[in-house]
Amino acid sequence: MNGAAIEMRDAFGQTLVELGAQYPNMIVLDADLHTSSKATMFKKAYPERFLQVGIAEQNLFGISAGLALSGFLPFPSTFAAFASRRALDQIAISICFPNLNVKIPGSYVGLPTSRAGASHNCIEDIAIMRALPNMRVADPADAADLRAIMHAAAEVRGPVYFRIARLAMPPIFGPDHRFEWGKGVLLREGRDVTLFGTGIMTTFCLKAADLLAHEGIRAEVVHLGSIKPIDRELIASSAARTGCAVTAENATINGGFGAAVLEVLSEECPVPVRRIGVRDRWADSGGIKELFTHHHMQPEDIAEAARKVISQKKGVQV
Amino acid sequence: MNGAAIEMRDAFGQTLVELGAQYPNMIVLDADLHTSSKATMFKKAYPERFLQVGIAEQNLFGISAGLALSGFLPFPSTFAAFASRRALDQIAISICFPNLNVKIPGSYVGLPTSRAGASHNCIEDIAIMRALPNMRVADPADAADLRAIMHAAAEVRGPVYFRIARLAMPPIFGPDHRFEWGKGVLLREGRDVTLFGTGIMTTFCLKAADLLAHEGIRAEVVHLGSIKPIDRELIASSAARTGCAVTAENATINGGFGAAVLEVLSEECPVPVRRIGVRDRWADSGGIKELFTHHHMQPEDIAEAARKVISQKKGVQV
Amino acid sequence: MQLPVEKLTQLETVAYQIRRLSVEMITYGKWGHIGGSFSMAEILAVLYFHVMKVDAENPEWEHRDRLVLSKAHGSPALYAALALRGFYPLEKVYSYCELGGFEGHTDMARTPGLESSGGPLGMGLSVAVGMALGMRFKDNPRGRVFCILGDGECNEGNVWEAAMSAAHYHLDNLIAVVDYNKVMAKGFVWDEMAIEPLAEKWRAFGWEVIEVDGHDIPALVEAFYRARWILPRGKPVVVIAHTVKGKGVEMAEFNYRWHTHAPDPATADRMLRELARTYGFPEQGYSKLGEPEVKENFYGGE
Amino acid sequence: MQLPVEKLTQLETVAYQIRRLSVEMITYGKWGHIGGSFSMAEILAVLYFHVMKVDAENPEWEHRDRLVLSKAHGSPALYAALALRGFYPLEKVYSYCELGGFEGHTDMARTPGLESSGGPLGMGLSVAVGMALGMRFKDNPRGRVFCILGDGECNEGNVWEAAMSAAHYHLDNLIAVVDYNKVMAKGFVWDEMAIEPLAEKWRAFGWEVIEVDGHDIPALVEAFYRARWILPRGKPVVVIAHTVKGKGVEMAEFNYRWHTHAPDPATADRMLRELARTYGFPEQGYSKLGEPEVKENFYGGE
Ligand SMILES: Cc1ncc(C[n+]2csc(CCOP(=O)(O)OP(=O)(O)O)c2C)c(N)n1
Ligand SMILES: Cc1ncc(C[n+]2csc(CCOP(=O)(O)OP(=O)(O)O)c2C)c(N)n1
Ligand SMILES: [Mg+2]
Ligand SMILES: [Mg+2]
Repeated sequence: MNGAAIEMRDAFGQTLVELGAQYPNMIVLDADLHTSSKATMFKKAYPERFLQVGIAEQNLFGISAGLALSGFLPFPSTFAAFASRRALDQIAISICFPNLNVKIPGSYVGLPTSRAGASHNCIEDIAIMRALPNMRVADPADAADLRAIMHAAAEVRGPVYFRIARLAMPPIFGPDHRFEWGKGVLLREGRDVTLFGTGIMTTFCLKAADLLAHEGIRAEVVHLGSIKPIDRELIASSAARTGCAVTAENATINGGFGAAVLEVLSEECPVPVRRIGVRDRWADSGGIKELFTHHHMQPEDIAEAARKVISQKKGVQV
Repeated sequence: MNGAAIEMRDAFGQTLVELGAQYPNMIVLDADLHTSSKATMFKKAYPERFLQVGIAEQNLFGISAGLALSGFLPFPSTFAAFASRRALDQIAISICFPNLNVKIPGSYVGLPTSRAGASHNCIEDIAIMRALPNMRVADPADAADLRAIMHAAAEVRGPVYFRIARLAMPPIFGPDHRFEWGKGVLLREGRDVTLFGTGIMTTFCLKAADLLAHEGIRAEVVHLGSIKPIDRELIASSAARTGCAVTAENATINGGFGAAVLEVLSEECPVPVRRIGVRDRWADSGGIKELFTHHHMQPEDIAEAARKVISQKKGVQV
Repeated sequence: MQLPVEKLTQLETVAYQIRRLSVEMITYGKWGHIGGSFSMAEILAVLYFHVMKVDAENPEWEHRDRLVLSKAHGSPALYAALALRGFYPLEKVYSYCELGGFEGHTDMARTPGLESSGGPLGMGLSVAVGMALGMRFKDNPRGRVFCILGDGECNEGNVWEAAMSAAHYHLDNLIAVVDYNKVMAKGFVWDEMAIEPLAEKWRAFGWEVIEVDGHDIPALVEAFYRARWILPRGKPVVVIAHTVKGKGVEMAEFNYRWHTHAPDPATADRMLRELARTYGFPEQGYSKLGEPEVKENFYGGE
Repeated sequence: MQLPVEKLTQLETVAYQIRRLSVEMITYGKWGHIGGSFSMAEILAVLYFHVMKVDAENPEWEHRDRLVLSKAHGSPALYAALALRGFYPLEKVYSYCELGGFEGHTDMARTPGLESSGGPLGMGLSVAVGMALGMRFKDNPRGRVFCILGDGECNEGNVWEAAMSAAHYHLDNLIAVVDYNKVMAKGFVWDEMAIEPLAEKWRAFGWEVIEVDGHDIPALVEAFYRARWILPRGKPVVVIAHTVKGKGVEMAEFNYRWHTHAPDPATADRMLRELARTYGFPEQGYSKLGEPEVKENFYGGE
């Protein structure tokens, strides 16, 4: 699909409002960041169901647990870095352990976080959240995907963590797009290599597939918005067809989405794989494009990784 | 080697004392758990270099950062659950980001934590710590290994996280055992499958290899005490020889040690792998043996996983 | 406010039984925290048998009061209180620390009547704030949320985040109780990380403060009456209950060595007999004495 | 205590230049926090040019005083102060927010004179406690550790853990400064999460408290003199500096919309001219006005 890029944060705010109408027990909590995250939209629509907790993330998630235990549907909203690092014990034990119905948006993920620098470019959240039993994890490719994920989050019982990049993304999915937990989407068929993308990197994968097409390489592109649970069948069947793969995530390549794909492939269909993502280093301040180039996360880098795994499956020295 | 099992906690306490003599700038900090962790031994030997911070783990690691910035060598000691979950932002940004010289023992890891239950059986720490840039991560197999890791931790500049199981382990290594960052140890040669173990699970791998030997399966056993950095060469060369592998860790199988091995194999030598560890569920109270059985982490389970990957590499339906 | 004799006797008996059952559970379960269970025996007795509106037949009753045990390692005392209050048969408590049984810390999925799950200290007051806000959202003016904290636990910053917010939200339906037993896991609070002036801290964080002898049942009844009906004037209330860690068994009193430690059956037997003598009940020993040890004995405790 | 006129003039000039450079950096870097940089301009001027013993030639000098900027988003003001103090050439500050340049928050690996790295709020006071303990361990009685906190930042529990411990350790070589500018990221502190009575909170946590007008240079000098030389009697000292967020440019004052927002060059130019008028310096606009935009413009801020 083609169309104007949509700010993920706007889609987040709008969908919060949409859900607010549908779920009268929904409460959005904020830790002094609502105009950045765009939770402001919910605040404006439902001021009586918006709760400001100040700069106190541990309390943010503890209060959410208490509200969930009282029958509410809390969306405690803060930056991904502070959800996953500052309040992890609260998320793990007050929320995940008793399997409470709390939906956790993580804003400002990965590289595009304005110029805030290492402490705010959250790259560890996928690895961290995936390690928590009961937690579901999702990373949307575009605005429609984010909207669908948020609806699916509200529908399912139990804790959910989903990511919101601070970036405008071109639409991949149409307005009637639906999201299913544990289901990926085959976006483009190919036979030479599979590019598994999550979050905003799926768009980068599509671009990489275009680049590869120029060289006659037919790349299959699979979007896995649902990182946990993950689509084992699709991952295995696609890799079985193409014989090699590249994963791409807007996060560290240690233990995150790439690892989730490897965990499936190693059991179902071991093939050569390269992971694109932040290579175990702190992210810097800088321009968005600059950062993606600096961290080797551009479509060109995905294409290059694809070439490598293809030659590897052919037994050619790389 | 054969010999009486040694409490890992005792080895921890003794080595703290040993290091205290060697490093006059070493300070052990505690958050109200020293007789459990056995940091008590250091407290007794060097009361003036022991700092009690009370039940305040965020402060524990923040203070450690400040001490490291003042030229000290802090060992902030608490349970693994509270290091990795309660104070993660402090560890990540106050310590890892500026690459400070702080050595973090995580006590009470995985299943054997007395009967404290889910909140204390820390299964996420490997995945979490591995996701932090600059952090080194190690999980010792026995007392000699723990001692060697602690010496290596003190020798290297920068943050280190190492695990201490609440268990007495039979000795694998001799007293002159040395630990090198990024180096694994080939404990037993075999040709049919590699069992990659870390921490106390290496002993379980050795037992599994014995079980398999009865069936004529020659299992190679590799101990990877250094999880980050990890021994890429040894992992790749062993898997290339045996053609399939099992990983075993006293932690969740999501994103942890198993994933670290997969990350190497997927690039160097993709082979069928199964991971043994806690299968994405909260651990319970219960007896140690009971828990290992309940969570399918006994030598028998490792052996069974080995049989599966062996038949998989042979193309037999599993 | 005069407490009828029968009521006082009942509450004394419950407190005694909470201590007894705690010893039984911890011994049979081979793990647990005697000191912090004993110190809040009267607090739990008064709450569950006099103050709190709960319905054991209908644990999910919408208009019930709620209790969050933030110091979740005190679970044996709470499991005992819930059993005595009729949430489940008494025998159930012996599943404590068994695989699939009642958790060492608290797991609400396992134990009827539990309002939260826990283990890490410092987190419960936030959960209680959420519940108190929930009551407000649901227009329930009678309901109260209680939250029991340890004194050492007050070292945790999360406690003060929650405290600050409870005052900010004017949650006068929230009553925190500090089990001020002067001892934490490895020593006295004033040695490890002093919390004094504790009442001043809570006041400066916007709370009404009541100080009380946490083993004096009529005083506790009075304190909770004030906390529930007199003081709620736009501020949350904290009851600082001065207690004795390990209260009831001399060797455990104010002794951090009994913070976490499972007695062997013989020691448990002696403890239980001492408890009976102390509280004036017929002497009775450890009920499982002589029973074969069913559970793998790992370590003594900690 | 009378401040010599030349000294006062110098400190006023430095405070003015800190504001100027902050605007330059944030505009050129296309990101940053004007409000919280302006509010602590005088505080940093007084600390770096009058109070703190530091040696720009030898940033690692063992006996230096240290400053931890816990509200690390105020980095522009600190980068300016360090530049003015001679830790690096002035031009270096224009690498602010550039790839490989000075970090948006603080990265000590990038900026000489920085004593800590940060970004997440609430963590700096613990680091400062560690440094103050370090000075004690090293028998350095003259050294002081300063730590600047935001008022909204005082919502964070970690601040109170650190505060409790500083009193427990009797760290009278530690001086915290709260930049009490009444505004946090998205509104007034009293609306979002009230911290009053703030002085009472610090007192209840065992600190000596000084309250001061944080834009009054002689008053700040006096406050820090007392904090350094008179009050250290076994307690840490907090200077609660009442300030105005965005102080110096009218549209930014007490206005959370300028908490984080990069002005466009024309707005920056107007701001700088207003600053010059306000503080009585020769009018001077944005130095990069008309320069081609070298940096990718992503969003305005936040
Ligand atoms: C966050 C956290 N840190 C450490 C522990 C380990 N721990 C369990 S109980 C305890 C001491 C608690 O002391 P106190 O709050 O005074 O409770 P008491 O048993 O005296 O009632 C500690 C440190 C924990 N459970 N959670
Ligand atoms: C732990 C954490 N939560 C949230 C943020 C995002 N944030 C940056 S500045 C700010 C407001 C700070 O307000 P205050 O402490 O009053 O500082 P001021 O700018 O007013 O000096 C927030 C919420 C952060 N940096 N760290
Ligand atoms: Mg106590
Ligand atoms: Mg402010």
